[in-house]
Amino acid sequence: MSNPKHIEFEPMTRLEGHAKISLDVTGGKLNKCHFHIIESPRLFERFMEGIPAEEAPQLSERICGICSVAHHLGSVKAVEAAWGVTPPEQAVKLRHLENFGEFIHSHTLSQVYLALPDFLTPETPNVLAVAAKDPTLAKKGIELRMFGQNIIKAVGGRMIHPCTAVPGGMAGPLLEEERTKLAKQAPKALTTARAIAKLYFKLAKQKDIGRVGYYLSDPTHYLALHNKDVHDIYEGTLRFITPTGKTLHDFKPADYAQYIAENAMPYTTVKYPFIKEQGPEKGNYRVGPLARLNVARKIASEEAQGFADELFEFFGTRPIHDPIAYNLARSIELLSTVEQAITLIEDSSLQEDNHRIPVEPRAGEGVGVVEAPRGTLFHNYWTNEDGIITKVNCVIATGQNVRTIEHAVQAKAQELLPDLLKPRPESLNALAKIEPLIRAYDPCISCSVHMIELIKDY
Amino acid sequence: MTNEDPRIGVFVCKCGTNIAKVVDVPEVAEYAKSLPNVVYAGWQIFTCSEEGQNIIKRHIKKHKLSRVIVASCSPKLHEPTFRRTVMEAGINPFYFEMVNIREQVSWAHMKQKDEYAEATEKAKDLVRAGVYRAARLESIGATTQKVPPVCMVIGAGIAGIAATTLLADNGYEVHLVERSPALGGKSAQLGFVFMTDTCGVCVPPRHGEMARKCLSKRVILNDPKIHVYTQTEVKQFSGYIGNFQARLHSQPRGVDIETCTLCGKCMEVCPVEVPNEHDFGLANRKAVYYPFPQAVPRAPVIDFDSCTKCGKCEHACPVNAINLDEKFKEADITVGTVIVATGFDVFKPEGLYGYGEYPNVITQLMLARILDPMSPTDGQLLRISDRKLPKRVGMIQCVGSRDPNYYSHCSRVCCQVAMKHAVYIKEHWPETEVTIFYKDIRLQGKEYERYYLDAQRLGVKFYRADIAEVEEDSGKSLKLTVDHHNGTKESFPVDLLVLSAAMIPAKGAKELARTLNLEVDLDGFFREYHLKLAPVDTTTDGIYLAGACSSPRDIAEASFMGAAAASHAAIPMSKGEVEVDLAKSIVDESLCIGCANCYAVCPYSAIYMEGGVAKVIEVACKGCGICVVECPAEAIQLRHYRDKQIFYQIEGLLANVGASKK
Amino acid sequence: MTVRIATMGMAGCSGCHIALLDTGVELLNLLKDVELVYSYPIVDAKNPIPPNIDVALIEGSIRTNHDKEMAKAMRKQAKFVIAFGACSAHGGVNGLANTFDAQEGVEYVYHKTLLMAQKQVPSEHVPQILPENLRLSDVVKVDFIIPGCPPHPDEIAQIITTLLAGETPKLSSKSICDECPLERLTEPPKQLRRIHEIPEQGICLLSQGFLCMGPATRAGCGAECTRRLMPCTGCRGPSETVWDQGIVMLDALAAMEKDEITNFKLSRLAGTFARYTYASSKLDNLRKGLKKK
Amino acid sequence: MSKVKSKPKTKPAKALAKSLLTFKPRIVSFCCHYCSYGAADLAGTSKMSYPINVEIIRVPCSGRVDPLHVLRAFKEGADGVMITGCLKDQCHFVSGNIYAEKRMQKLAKELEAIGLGGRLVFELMSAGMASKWVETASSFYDQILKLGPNPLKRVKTGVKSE
Repeated sequence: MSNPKHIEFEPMTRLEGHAKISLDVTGGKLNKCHFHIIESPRLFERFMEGIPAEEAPQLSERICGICSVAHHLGSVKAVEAAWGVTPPEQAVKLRHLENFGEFIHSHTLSQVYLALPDFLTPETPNVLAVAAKDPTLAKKGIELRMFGQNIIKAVGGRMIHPCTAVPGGMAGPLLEEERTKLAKQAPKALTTARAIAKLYFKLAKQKDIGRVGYYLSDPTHYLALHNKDVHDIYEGTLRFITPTGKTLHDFKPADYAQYIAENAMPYTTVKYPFIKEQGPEKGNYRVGPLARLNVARKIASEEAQGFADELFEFFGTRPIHDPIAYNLARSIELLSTVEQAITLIEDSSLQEDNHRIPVEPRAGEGVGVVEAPRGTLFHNYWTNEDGIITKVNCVIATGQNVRTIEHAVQAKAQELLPDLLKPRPESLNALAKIEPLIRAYDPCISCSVHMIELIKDY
Repeated sequence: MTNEDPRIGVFVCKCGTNIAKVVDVPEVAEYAKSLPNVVYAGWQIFTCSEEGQNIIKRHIKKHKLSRVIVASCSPKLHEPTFRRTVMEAGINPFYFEMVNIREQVSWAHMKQKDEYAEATEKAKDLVRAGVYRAARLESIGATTQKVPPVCMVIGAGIAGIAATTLLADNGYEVHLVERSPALGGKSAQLGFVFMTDTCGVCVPPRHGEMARKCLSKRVILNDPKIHVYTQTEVKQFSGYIGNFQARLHSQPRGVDIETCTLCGKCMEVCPVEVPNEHDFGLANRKAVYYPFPQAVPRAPVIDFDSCTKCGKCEHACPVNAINLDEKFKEADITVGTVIVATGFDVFKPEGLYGYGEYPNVITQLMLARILDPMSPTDGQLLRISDRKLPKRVGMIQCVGSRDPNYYSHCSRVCCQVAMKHAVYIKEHWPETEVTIFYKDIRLQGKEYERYYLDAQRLGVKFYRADIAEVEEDSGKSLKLTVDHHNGTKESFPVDLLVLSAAMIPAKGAKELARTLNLEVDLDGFFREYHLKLAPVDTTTDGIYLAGACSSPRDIAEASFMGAAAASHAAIPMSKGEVEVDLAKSIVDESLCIGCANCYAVCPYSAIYMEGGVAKVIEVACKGCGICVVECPAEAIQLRHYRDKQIFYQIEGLLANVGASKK
Repeated sequence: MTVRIATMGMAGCSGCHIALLDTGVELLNLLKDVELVYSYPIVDAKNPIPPNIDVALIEGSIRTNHDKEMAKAMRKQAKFVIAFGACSAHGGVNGLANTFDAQEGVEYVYHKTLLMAQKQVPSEHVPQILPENLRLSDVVKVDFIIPGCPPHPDEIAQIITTLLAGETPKLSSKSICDECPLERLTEPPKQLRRIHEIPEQGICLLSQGFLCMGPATRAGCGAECTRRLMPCTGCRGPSETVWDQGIVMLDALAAMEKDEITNFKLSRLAGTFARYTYASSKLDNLRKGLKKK
Repeated sequence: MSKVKSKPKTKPAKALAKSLLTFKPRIVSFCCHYCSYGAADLAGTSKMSYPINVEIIRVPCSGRVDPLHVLRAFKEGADGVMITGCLKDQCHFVSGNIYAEKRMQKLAKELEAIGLGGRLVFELMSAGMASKWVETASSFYDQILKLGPNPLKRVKTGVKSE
């Protein structure tokens, strides 16, 4: 049986988008293992050329249905940067709130719908089984996610692919009736978020898979947005920290192209970004919840801050490298975004009427950076004097983690190789031990892929 | 879109040899049999003949046809004929479809002798398209619209008055709208008119009476069925046959017609004197004045442009008929029909032949004023500069007419006018010599030739030439120069030069056309529905044309055209209603989103918005289908030209494309 | 007996799947007597696709050979296939890629723009891109469409309930304007406006000169965008009677003096008037025909 | 004067040259009832020849012609589409021809973009201008002859319309 064998597991399930794992085995030896992103390319950056820039927020958000808000906001920030517009204070608050809403919905999705089944109902790991086993938890989870979606709907007009962010601000204020609706749901949301955080901390300590140290933890660099050292998901400066936690670069979003370069592989449609000066190997970095906590010194809400302290205490290092910590970090962020969202919902200035200022299209280049649930997101547009887009470039959150994911997947696959080579269901059970790793990063592949198009603009 | 299965009959026509010579008619008929839904196909020699139509009827009965296709000449010619035919056989006329294989096949390709086979193929294509379309045709009914016996006549010249009196005599109510202060139009300026040599004010005839009596006896004013509006224009206009809405805007007259006793004191005391436009400034008039001696309505009129409002006349008037502060009036009227008789203006040949530059260059109309016994000159021929009798009178024809730089048309009356004046001058001042410079002499019709012969007999000189230039000498006489083809020059001295200036559309005709939504031709005359067959109709049902507003006409033509327009207008009014087929736009209100695009593009204001949806006034809709393409919700369709019907016709036409390429 | 449902994603953004989740607690009731046999975001079912599926919801357009094969495979197993969302039903925003040559685009990307050495298009076990972006009905028979980018959760819930009740669902035949609260003026707009300009409250956006696709777009979302004074971008595709969303809207503008539109590039025309339907527009069908030749 | 006779002179693309030797463009001409249809009739009445395969579909007004009709004609395999209306300011329906012109301009651009450029012509003429109709038909026919057949012919695009 020395003839080479190619095994594929497809699709990777309970994550957003299309991926598969392939093994090339010769004589029982694993000589290749790849994590393929097989999402269909959609050539966004190309067909956004020639579109009026003010339409971009509503077009580019279609890149992703889970983090559409992040794209929506990143996009509008890029246009505003290109046109030299500063949106009014109220608009900024509204956008903060909208992004909080997205974190709540997306993190809950990842925590409850996708990841949780691995730990609660390993035998039939899916949300329906969870619902059967613990209906109240499932119901609470759903309600928490809907709290997030309702925030987006209230601010953005639609739950998915919102429409209200325009260069110069937001199309409308937060209407009073919407506000009261949200205020009603808020307390319940807070308790649920707290419960989820607690649950994950519990799981991390006891359960087998998903146990700390179960997966290979690469020491990597981390990239995240921070606002004067405070954890922020809408605005601020970017920071690279080294595997040992030192600040490598603090830089303005507009300069991202000086620090980041990208790299492509023959077996995946996604691209691997890395820190330019350090090269693909040494310069590998991660983004997302864990990266944000590693980078930021403080969290803007005290209860979440408490959990964060507990987290670093528990691991005893800063930065933390263990992928499982992503789940914990995510639950902390979930809690903190709920807390912050509630403060904003109570902020009466969101009902005022200076949410939008007039703007003039003009020629320019602009970068818009926001934190998507999965990590840092870059939109970069060039416009002509009519404000028509002439060139587009985006760097998407997930891609920045794929390299590390793959590395850990390979390690685990090597370890589980004998089982993986067995016929189903044994092989699938083995696979089920690998997938939680991927889920921990909550990759959003729908986003990541369209990237193949954009390098052309470099 | 058809619920029952259509049973189509195809009748291919040889049209004698007109079609048969090029197209293999029997073959086409044979081919038609193979087409979907066709239950009968045959050919005839002359389908439009009585016999041909009977055959169609017989086959309709025999084969229970529900659709009929005739492949013959242009639908413009015989579509109505055959629609009647199928109707008589009990089929809805809109189930008839006509295929044109004469004008567009046999005749068009008659010269392409070696391609007759292809011509036959083309005939088949067109028939096939017709069959596909016919299968999707829909039965279309008709609706009726009440037409009240009220007509608005715009313009009180010869034609307008003729139409008005005729309608009134037939018992219809008429609103007669005239822009100037007096009735009579241009003919009132003509003095005596040729042929009858009667006074220009005395036309048109009415029951043999002269219009002079008619006007001065104020018959029109007294007729209870006629409402006269002088100094009045149509300001707004909307609606459709049976329901036209007009807003009439009247300038103040300043003198109350009813109370005025014509004592003339006002005119005595008025301090203002201005040139009299009726006589081209040969004399002056006061600010309060009679437009002309026999003007009707009889009362004087105040010219508020020159009036100083000194108030003398008000004091002078014994009956307080004068009101210097009178404001304009507006009246809204609803009428069933409209007759447009706005007449013409005389082209002002500024810059031509020294007109406007030299005092002794005048137009024929001005000469007519001079020669009018009622004119300030008491009919004495004289020249303007020194009011002396001219020794030599020259006349130039076709000034502005038949001239690519000005107006392309022939003004038709100039020759008669010139002839008339020449003869008149010769008869009264034999020693004055008259020379007529012409391009062509165009005298046609009864009696006109007589003038020509008289003129020649009386020694009027006719000279065929183009005048190159006109110069004035110290004695204010004029030197006309003619370039001959051989390069030599010849010059003619004259004391008075009369220009036969063109008849052109009346001032404001274009604006009126826009108000009434009528078309005008290149020269700016109103466009008749059909030059020959419907000369008094317009593209809008219920609006008719009379007189020189549609083309230059002489008095006789104007008066009988007025009569013609009147009788056309009388048809719907005497019926009391018109039948309108419903091959019009139709709105599916469940789909209409009230965007008002259709309303915005409809050229006939046949669409109005109500309750957030568009509604079509079938009577006003002309079925152009502009709105259909315009509708973003595809909520509006044009009956008989629905998208589906057109799609299937295209499909049918090209159904053999693949095949033909094998 | 339980109904076997499958969901699947092609070239799309997963938004439609999220919209499905956005039915909220309702979802649990919906899925009560349902067996979710294949649905990558929710259950761990690997290929091959399980047999005798009753209803399959397919999100996304057909962009790669892989998409095409998966669609065909799913069609084989499923009794009732639903094109789920704008991409699947009308080609979606992905369809805008049909305004240029995809192959050339991709090659450009991998040959001219890569920073790294290897200059070949990813080929090891990754799907190959198709020359066109196709809607689902271009490759397999589609039994029903749920329009929208993404579809409205209420609509999804209502349609699934109808299906489970064994009836055929129906979509609204009206247009967005039917649900839009803004007041339409009877005068068409004088000049074109772009959405960065601030509109007047309460007045129809089209009447104000914004290119709102509402009139030609199928109702059903409750006019979410126009309620926020943002013009409808037409994500729900043409309403019942509209032949072709883009061209119909374009014609409708003949009423206004909109000559600048004549100067739009195709990309902008498509991006403005057929953002979600270009791949299924009559124009693009012609073009596809041309390319086949 | 028949343009069809002059066919051999024009040498179309080498591709499928065989079939091209027998290539007779099929041209669909939308004529408005009041002007251009009359012009075409007059052309016939005065026995002026024009290419046989120019076939007329009568519409009330050029303003009734929907770009979709044109696209349909191309889909069905027309090699060219010719739309004729009344002269400016002389449209029987006042302004139908103006709208038609605007629409066709836009459509022409789009067709250009997808590679059907030059296969759509829009002309204005009065009912009396038979010679202009013949001129337009003939020169357009030659133009199509040079462009070669509609590439869509015999290709069934899998998508059904309406």
